[in-house]
Amino acid sequence: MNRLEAQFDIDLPHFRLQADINLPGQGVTAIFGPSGSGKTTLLRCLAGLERSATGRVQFEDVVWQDEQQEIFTPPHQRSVGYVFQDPRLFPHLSVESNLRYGFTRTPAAKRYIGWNQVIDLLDLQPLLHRRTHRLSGGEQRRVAIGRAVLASPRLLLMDEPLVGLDAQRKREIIPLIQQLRDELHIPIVYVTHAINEVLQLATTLVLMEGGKTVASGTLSEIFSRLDLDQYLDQDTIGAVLETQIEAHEPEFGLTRIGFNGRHLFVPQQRLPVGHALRVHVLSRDVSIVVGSPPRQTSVLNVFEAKVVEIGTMSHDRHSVDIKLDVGCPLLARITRKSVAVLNLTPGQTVYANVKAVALSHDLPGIP
Amino acid sequence: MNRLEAQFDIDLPHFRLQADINLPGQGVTAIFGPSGSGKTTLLRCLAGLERSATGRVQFEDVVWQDEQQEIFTPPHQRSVGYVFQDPRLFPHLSVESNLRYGFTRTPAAKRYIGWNQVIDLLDLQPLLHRRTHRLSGGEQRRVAIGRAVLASPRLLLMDEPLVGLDAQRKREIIPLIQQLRDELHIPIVYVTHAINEVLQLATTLVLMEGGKTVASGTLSEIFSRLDLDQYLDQDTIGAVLETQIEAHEPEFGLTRIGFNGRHLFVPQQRLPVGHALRVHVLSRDVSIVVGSPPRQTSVLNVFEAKVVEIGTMSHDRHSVDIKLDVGCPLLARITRKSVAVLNLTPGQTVYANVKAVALSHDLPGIP
Amino acid sequence: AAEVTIAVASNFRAAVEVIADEFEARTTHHVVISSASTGKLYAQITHGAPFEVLLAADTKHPQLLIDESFAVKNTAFTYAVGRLALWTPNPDHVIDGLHALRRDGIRHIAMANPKTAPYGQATYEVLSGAGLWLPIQAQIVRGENIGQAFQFVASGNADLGFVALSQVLNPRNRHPGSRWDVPRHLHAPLQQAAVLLRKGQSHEPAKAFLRFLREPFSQKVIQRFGYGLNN
Amino acid sequence: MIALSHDDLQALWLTLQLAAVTVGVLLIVGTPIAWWLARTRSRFRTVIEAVVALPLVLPPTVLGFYLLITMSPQGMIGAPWLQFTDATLSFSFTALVIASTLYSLPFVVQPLQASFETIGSVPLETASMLHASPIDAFLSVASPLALRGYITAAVLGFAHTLGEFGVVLMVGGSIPGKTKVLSIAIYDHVETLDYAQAHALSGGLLLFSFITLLMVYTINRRLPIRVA
Amino acid sequence: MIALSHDDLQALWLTLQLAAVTVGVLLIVGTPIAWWLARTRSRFRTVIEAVVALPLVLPPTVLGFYLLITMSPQGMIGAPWLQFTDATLSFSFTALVIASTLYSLPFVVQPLQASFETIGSVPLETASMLHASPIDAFLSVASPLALRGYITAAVLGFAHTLGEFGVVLMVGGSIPGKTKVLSIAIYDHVETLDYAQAHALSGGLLLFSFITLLMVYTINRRLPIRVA
Ligand SMILES: Nc1ncnc2c1ncn2[C@@H]1O[C@H](COP(=O)(O)OP(=O)(O)OP(=O)(O)O)[C@@H](O)[C@H]1O
Ligand SMILES: Nc1ncnc2c1ncn2[C@@H]1O[C@H](COP(=O)(O)OP(=O)(O)OP(=O)(O)O)[C@@H](O)[C@H]1O
Ligand SMILES: [Mg+2]
Ligand SMILES: [Mg+2]
Repeated sequence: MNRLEAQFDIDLPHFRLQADINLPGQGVTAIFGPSGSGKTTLLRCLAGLERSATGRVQFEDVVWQDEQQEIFTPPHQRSVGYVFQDPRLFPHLSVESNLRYGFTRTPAAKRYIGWNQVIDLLDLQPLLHRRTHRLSGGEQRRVAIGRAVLASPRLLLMDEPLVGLDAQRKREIIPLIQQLRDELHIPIVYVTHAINEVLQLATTLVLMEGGKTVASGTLSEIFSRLDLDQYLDQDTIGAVLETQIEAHEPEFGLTRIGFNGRHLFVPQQRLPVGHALRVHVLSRDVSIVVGSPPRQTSVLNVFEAKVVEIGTMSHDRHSVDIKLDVGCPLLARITRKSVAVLNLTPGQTVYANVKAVALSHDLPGIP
Repeated sequence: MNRLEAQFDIDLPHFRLQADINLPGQGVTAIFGPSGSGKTTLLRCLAGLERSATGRVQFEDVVWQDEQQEIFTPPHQRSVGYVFQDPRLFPHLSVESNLRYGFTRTPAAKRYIGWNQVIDLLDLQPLLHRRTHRLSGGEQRRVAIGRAVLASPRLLLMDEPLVGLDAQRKREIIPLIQQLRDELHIPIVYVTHAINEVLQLATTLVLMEGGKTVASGTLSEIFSRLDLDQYLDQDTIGAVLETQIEAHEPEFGLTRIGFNGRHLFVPQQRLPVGHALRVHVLSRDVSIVVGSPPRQTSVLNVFEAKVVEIGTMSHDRHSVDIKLDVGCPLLARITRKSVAVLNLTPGQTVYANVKAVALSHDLPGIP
Repeated sequence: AAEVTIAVASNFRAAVEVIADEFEARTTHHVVISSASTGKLYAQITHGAPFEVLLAADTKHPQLLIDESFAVKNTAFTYAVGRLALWTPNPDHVIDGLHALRRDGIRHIAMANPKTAPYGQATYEVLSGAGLWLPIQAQIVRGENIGQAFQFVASGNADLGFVALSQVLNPRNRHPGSRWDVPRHLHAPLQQAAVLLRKGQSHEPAKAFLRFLREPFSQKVIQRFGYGLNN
Repeated sequence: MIALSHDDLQALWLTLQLAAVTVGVLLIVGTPIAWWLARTRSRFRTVIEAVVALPLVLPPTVLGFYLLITMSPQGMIGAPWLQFTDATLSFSFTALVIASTLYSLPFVVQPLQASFETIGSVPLETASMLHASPIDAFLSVASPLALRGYITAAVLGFAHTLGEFGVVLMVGGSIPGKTKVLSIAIYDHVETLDYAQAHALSGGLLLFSFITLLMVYTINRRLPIRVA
Repeated sequence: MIALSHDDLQALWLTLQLAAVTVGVLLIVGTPIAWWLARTRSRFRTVIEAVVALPLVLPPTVLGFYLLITMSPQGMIGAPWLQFTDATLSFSFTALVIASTLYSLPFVVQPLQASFETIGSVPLETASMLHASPIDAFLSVASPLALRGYITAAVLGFAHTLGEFGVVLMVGGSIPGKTKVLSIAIYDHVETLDYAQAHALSGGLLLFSFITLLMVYTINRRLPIRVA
């Protein structure tokens, strides 16, 4: 029931957006697609900032827009938060006044996040009394994120919010977004080009190309597609596995998860045993051993696997992705030389080494 | 001789920049540091856009600024190209006119790059007749890069130029920057938070913190420092090795390189045999095998190594970096569990598995 | 004490201020003076201006107002007769008649606009009567009213000009300079008429002011300011 | 310095009142017009833009003459005004305000419109994403960002009203204490050759205006509100 | 419509010339002043800002009176002028241009200054990184971005010069064909109760101005140059 549904068909000079999305009413939906594919335009349509002749948006039970019935809720009544692609701070207000702008306009009863909480998480205290126009690029971004969040929106649109931030800052801010997602259950539509943000945050993925929403679904649905290659950084291709928590090993900071009778060690999760967990295994983190399984290796996760398909050459011209079957698909990236040396052929039985530190992603159950 | 030397001490409200840099007159210098550390301010000082009471800049043989001698070359006479942190396209000009702005103002004899070349590389043809203010974020950035490059600057300052671009675009644009660096020998000062851009482009690294240039040097000098951790993405920590080209294996798209009597396979390089090459081996790409060396693995690069030091826990609480000695330092990231299972101790002999696809970085010889 | 609102042609303002002061002193009535060109005052009166008495610079406008019943019949009378003078503030520059206009080195001759100002009309009559109108055309500069014509000359921009004698004789004029009083017969008389307006019809003080205008005190003032009386 | 006569003091006081009220009315009336012109896509936009600038084109006395006709007890505005207020509109302070407002309107509308156009829709969009209604966004974002335009508008409107003469003379009838403003007083002094008093009044007016403008500009510079 | 007399036609032609020349001079003179005011950090900035607005404050005829004194053969400007050109400055077309320029200067300086301030230094910095000298950057970036300000300035300056009357009357001496502009002609008709001719001329002036303004605004809207 609680969903965000939208259809748009809007004809701009040089560009036409034809989007049809149907997203869960919670969790983070990552909008992913090449530059100029219409991600920002889609967000603007959702916010009501761009109006199309044939458009429909329904959020939860409320129809925000239905041009056929001449329904159009103006943007400010939608209670949408928007972190724009450029920071857009108000130049006439101090940093603090920028942050307070939406905060004071939210009735106290509707606030779900506290002032101090946001200021602390985004480390905004030192900036509060500054003028905005001389802030550094990253500082402006943090203020923009804080300002949007402090308005306690019921739907949060974020357009590449972490761009231009250093790794340390990103690590600090991502938990804030996770908290909005998991504890406050605020649905977030999140545009990014960074797959690791997708992996850490997204529950759903929408792929855009040339103004069209070409695919949408859960991470594992989308990630098993072969044609994703072009959108993704080569370093971020991999398989998504559906697993269950089997045991915790707090002494090592690990959690054992199982899938299809196999086990994987991942960084410790705060989920109870038996809980479902999806993980993403990058193909670059998987290597192949032929013959007997390796012993005494620092790699914790070794599976017997069947070679399913040897991919075509990747763009770097020296490695290929091998599709393995470990009860479900798993991808391994190896050099073409290794393919030759190991004499790999489809059907062959091999061992897959998965480095335990592969990026993982927890996906709380979604209806 | 051909160097870029600069000293600044500039006191802004809330911020003081105290920079002292001495960079090679060619190659890419990456400026790296947390948000708000003064990277942009440093670039502005170099360009002459910010003037400090005690400042000195010398580029090649020309003193651009020496406040003690009251020398100050105005910005437009420095022949500096600047890709600003925000795109800053001229709103009253079409995309084409924006691109032509600097191009037509460069005497034909001083142009070192052709119109078509830049337009093609940045794929700007479809945008040429567009107005600028409705371009997408990524499109604006491409135009900004093209505009700066088309002015054939003798020194190029780039402030996070690839931010907001999708992986595909980045892959297309990086060769342009490499070409400026390697073929046209244009010195580039490059601000970024993305370590993989540093690895692919930079020859020199300047670390900034709190307005100070805290370290500068070649990549391998800086990367062997232990205190870098805080600035870097955990996924990008690793060792830098000094190697030599030993042989090419074009059939597999590989090049064999040697260091300290060991060999490594890396993606094929366009350098002659015998040429020096530095490579960066991410600790996350190195695993450890104890006992007999693994055979029949897809991992091409296996070395005997000595455990030197077992690092402290990394921020993710479940893995540690192991410092190995393979004639030179090498880092391997493994789980704490593996440390226990393998019973690793300093001095122990192990085998290091290096996935061949580890990011590599070619560094043409610098005087 | 009551208030009398009088509208006065600009050229007579200086004189009327003196007269009004005395009137106020004698009657304790308060006189409110508005001044503008006669043409403007006419337009204002015909569009509801609260004036009770008009002291015009001509006789035409008061008559028009009577005809259109904005003024009370049989109350119009000539309270002053303007005199025209050819004047220069430069005392060394002796003016001895119209041929002073033809002297060498004269760049500009000032006069009032013949269309809008009675003094301009009179000047035109003098010049064309003497056959000088066309010959000196190129040197003539026109003030919109006689006040401006005077300023052109007083400021030295015009070498000499036809001004009102009242301006030259105005006690505040510190440049007696040299002048030639244009003989009355060279132009139609510059009669300035006063009239009681409809708004002052039943206002005794307004009528009293008109009467006071004919009393010896006023007549003396009028003469002192260089106007003739209608005898 | 020459002491100001009672008449002149009255004129001064009236002028200040008129300038203050007129600037106030101008900003209140000019803001919605400028806002509409800046944001509409209506075909009538250019027509209204041209109409707003028109009062300027006529010589003040001529404009004053037409206004006089309109505001007279038989006039298009004057007649209904008389009916409702039982007072004639022409030759009243209100008439002066109306006339000055009309005459100075372009000086207020044009800078405001230019400011609003320069601000564009981005800050307003941003405000709308922070619960601000359009009016709220106008008050809290657009109008402070247009401060430079408001300063220009107020200064031009104020100065022009101080110096205005022809229209006010025509419509007001220069009645001391009621419609005789300083500019008319100065003019009268010049006409009666009372140059000393005219110089004194002009000098005073210039000095006062200078100080006022200086204050406005100094405050403007000190204010942290500056787009750029 | 009543046919225009030869006199009126002459006045019309002269007025157009005056308005065109004045607007040209205003833009040329106003640009550097506005530019300096927008960019300087000098302490004198606010003083100059206030001084520029001052001519507005005086009633036109009074300003004209002071100008007349300055331009007289004995005056501060008139005397040297006479010496160099062997012609008196007052009552000449040049005098009209000087007077109109001075009087309309604030209408040009203020909108331009506001535009330049709004543009800020960012586009100029950007241009300087593309080999553009400050003057080049001004011409190729700042001035097109300030187009809105230029339009406002030109429209206000043009309209105000058309309608200007008091100053021009005073300084020009209303010499037909030389300094008698349309506003004086209309005024004369009104003064002499020749209302029909006054209406005709006013109507013509309004219509002409309206069409001119409409054209300016329409072209402005069509131009792709718009900040925001
Ligand atoms: N109002 C508009 N009028 C005309 N064209 C527009 C408009 N808005 C967007 N566009 C065009 O539509 C295309 C999609 O733009 P959009 O900003 O949605 O892309 P994006 O997916 O967000 O790209 P990026 O990742 O680079 O930000 C672009 O080519 C852009 O130039
Ligand atoms: N002109 C200025 N006046 C005052 N403070 C300034 C000025 N310019 C920069 N600062 C401040 O100096 C600090 C450094 O800014 P700078 O833009 O150089 O950072 P940065 O390293 O580029 O950061 P980021 O990665 O976020 O872009 C910031 O705190 C910024 O607010
Ligand atoms: Mg976008
Ligand atoms: Mg920066």
